[in-house]
Amino acid sequence: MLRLTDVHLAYGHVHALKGVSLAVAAGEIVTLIGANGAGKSSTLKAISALHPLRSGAIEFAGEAIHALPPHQVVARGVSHCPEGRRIFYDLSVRENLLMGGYLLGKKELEERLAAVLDLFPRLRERLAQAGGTLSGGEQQMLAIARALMCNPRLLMLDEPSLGLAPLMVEKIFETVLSLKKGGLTVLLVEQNAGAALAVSDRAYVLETGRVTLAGDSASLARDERVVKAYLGG
Amino acid sequence: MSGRRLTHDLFFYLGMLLIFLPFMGGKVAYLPVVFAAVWGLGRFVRFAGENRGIVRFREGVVTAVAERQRLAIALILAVAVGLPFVSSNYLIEVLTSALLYAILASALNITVGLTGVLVLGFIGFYAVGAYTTGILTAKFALCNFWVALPLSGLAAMLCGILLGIPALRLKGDYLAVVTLGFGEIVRIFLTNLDRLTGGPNGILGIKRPSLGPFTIDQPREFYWFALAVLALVVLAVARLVNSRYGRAWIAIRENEMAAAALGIDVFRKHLLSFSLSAFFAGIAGSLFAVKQGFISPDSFTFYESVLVLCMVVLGGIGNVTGAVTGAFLLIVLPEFLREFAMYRMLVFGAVMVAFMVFRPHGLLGSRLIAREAVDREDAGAA
Amino acid sequence: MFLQHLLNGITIGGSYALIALGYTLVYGVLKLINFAHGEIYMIGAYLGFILVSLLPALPPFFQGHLLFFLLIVFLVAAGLCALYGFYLEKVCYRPLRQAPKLTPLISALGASIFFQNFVMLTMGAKDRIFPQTVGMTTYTVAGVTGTPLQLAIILSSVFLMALLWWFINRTRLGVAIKATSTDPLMASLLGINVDTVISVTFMAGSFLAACAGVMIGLYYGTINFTLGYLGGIKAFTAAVLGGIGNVPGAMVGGFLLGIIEALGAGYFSAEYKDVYAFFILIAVLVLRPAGLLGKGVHERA
Amino acid sequence: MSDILTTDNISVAFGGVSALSGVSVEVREGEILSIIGPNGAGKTTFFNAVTGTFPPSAGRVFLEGKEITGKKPHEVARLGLARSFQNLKPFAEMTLLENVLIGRESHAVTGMLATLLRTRAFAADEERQQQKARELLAFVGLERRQESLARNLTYGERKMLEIARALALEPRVLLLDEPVAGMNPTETGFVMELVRKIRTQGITVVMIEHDMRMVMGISDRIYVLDHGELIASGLPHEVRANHRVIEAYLGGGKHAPTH
Repeated sequence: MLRLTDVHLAYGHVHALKGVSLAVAAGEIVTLIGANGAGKSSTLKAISALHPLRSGAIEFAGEAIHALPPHQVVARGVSHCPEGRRIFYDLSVRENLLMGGYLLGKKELEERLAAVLDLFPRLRERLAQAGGTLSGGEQQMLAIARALMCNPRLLMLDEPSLGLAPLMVEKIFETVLSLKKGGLTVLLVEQNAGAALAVSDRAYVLETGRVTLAGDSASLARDERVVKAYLGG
Repeated sequence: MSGRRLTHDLFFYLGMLLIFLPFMGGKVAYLPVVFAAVWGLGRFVRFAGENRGIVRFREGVVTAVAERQRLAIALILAVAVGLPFVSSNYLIEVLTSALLYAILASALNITVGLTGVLVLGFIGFYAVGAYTTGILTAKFALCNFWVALPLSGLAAMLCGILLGIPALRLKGDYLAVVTLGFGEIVRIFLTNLDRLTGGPNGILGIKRPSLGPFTIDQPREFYWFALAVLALVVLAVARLVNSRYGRAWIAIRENEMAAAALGIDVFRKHLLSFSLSAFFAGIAGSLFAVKQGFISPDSFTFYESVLVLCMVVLGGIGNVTGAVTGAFLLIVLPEFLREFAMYRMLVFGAVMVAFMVFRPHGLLGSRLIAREAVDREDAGAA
Repeated sequence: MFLQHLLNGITIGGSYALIALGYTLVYGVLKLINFAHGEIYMIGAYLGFILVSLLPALPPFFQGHLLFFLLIVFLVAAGLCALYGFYLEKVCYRPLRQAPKLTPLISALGASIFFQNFVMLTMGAKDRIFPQTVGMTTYTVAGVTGTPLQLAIILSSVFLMALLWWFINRTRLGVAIKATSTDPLMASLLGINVDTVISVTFMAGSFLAACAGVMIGLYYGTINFTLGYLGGIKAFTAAVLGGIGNVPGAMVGGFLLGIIEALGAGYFSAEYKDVYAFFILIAVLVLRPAGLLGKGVHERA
Repeated sequence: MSDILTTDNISVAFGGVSALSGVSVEVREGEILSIIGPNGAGKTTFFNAVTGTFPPSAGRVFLEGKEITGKKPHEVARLGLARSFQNLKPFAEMTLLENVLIGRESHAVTGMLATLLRTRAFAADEERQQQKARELLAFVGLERRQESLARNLTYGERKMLEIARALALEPRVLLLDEPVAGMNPTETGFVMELVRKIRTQGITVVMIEHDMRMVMGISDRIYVLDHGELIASGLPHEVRANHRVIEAYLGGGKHAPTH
């Protein structure tokens, strides 16, 4: 469904991606793991066209998307829930969600809103509240809910567990699993490699802007190098 | 070029035609010519931007000049000293006023370029300096120029401190507005405090200074005098930049919180840069008063503040030589446009926009650009 | 006497508020002071002048329906000015999104100089007198003298502000403006075309400024190409007074500034009229650095 | 060992929301003390309150027995309390050497006049500070990049630069806010070694950290914050066994942080 071919990306002099190639098939959860600065978030940014590529190609559902502006990438069905949640603090929960469905038609939007709220009943109680007044866990839920509003085919989650209490982390990953059951494809970036490998089908390990390891999650979780570097064995 | 782009451009210019139409009356015929020129320029610049050879050439020049700094400075100074021998009196007057603006721009560069504090009413300090000299030497004839000169600087500095103490607690754009307010307040007071300032008519008969048997009377002599002052100011600013003061200022510009956590008294360092700027501006004002022999509030409008700010930005923010270059460009260039007479300012405005769009880092580039060029070579060697 | 000054202050304050909204909206989405905004206001006034001058040449129907005619004048002038705003952003600001902070400021000042001289060259440097359209009959109620025009100006300012409020709180595009103000990057990740939102913001601000320009033209009767400078600075002051980036703040700031000026000029001295505004501004900022309605500056951990 | 830094019931509230309530800690001279707790527990707020970045709304702070409550951040820094930031804040447009020299500012002695006249005292002082700055860069392993611009550093290098810069103050106490967040195990090991070396120079270290191996490996004592309150303190093994801590932070779930 998604294919990156030899993607290079640089911020000024910092060469963040040095030839990343990876693929995500429809309906699977794929995790990117790696240390900070390894290029995980940069990969997601490249896919959602937040930063122009130096070279390489990104294909989504058979179409090259790397030359499109970000909003058109979203229109193709790629939703990116970035690190740090980035809730619109001054907007109400409802307005936050409506912004998530910015590209939908009026009727479609109402339907989608109802569907997403069914997934996150907590948010229904807080529709009128300003986004900034939610707790950390609720904000993360809102961020995911907002990213789902556009009815994406591929959901990219950047560090959804960051800074959350263990219970909350579990909840988030359960949600991700249930989304997969609903047929959504998920590309996950996580520091919390253990938890991420537990829910995902396949994973890529990134180091200094390159893919150094790839495989199905179960065998990666047993791989000596991964255990040593990311699972703290 | 794709057809879509062409349609886009067509609509773009048709829309522009539409908005200018109500003002143009019968003169619409000029516009397509102007548009064609703008379009062509845009294409050229896009080509130049994409052409890596041109970029590399520019970096090469920056590095080369940076390496031979002393030589470059000596050369420029020699030319500057020699210039009056081959210029008309009129040109010398223009150059002298460019020198004064260069002092102002260098002074403003301390706050805007180094500390990152946007000052929009800078001309207020210049006005204070000019009026101090005017009042002391001409209006009440209390002392001669050589006493008035430092006093003018100090008076402006005092204003800077008085304004800075409350204002510098503000951040960014809020501070900018307060300084803008200061500039306006100064001008309005100058206009209305008739007995002290002569009101709208200003102060007349300010004499050029004398030093022992010499008077600095001729345009040429005054030019040299102004040049000497400018050289001193630039030297002082350059030395401050390359010292713990300059470093602290830049640190504050980059991140106040981190600077404070490292023991830098942000407020005092701000105040220091602010009052130093004001001091140099006051000195420039004093020179302006004796150069003109006549001052009135009309010389100290918001437009002048903007002009000085443009010099700093045009030359390259935070770049000591950039400020001086910017000043000469903005004063001397419009003189060449004199033939266009009434269209001069129109063209000037358009050029300013074009310049920023095509050279956002200023003519000489900021301090950063020069260093990036060097750092890139390091990275290449490593 | 007090009520009289208050009325005059509110009339003027309404137009300050309308211009201030333009500064505040743009500041919200781009974190940039649009210094050419004052010129847009001036151009609005001139467009109003040009259109009103057409009246004698128009079919008698318009002379008979003056209000209708003025409505058209407003719409056309404001519509054209919205285009000016669009072009201003597109030419002077859009290429500079990634540039150092002061660069767009300089290009704005360049645009400002350009517009001023353009209007001066085409319309002349002298004051232009607005043709008498609305009758100058005055009414005196409880010692306060006012004209129907004054009332109309106040009502239209309030109406336009209500319109803006509706736009940014009740329409999807409006909420997108708010969202883009908080976090443009996130907005683009949700499929919002940030460039469009920014263009719309400039157009909305310019629309309001043009309305203010036409109103001021009708109110004072004379306009000049330098009008934008002081008007712009005052309105900007009003925006900062209320807390820049804050929409209700700009409205409050505008009215407040108008009233302060009118009272100051009425009770103290008219020569220093422009100074009061700045002194109040400095005082407010020193006591409440983020403006009257602005939020405190806090770093999000 | 005597207490070098103590807080007495400090509280911080942002717009009615309490971020820190009644926290009292005693930091002993020469120790390595860690503060742990879930995100949002108030750890960084605690640093901000102690260093005067956002002064506490109640309570008092003492450094070496002297009260420093409500002092400005730069005054606190000059009194010997240095800190690093969680979100990195190097001066991006300055070289590494200049970054560290900023930290030397409070030790520089040349005045304005000497600077303008470039006196011999100026040159000597400048040389002295640069020497010290170079030593510090070598200490954190960045000596070869001293002329690079800070903006061109990698993430890990920036963290090192922050530490070198804070050390330039010659502090008595060093506060480190998540020094190894986002680092790989090799880099973490290097930082652990570095923190130990800093302690041998007689500098007390207080750090906020999530990396349990780091925390358990080098801390003498640990404080645990949750929802703005101190819920536990003690030696590493005591804290690890404390059931409140497990509940609030360490967690027993299958998705608990494992690194």
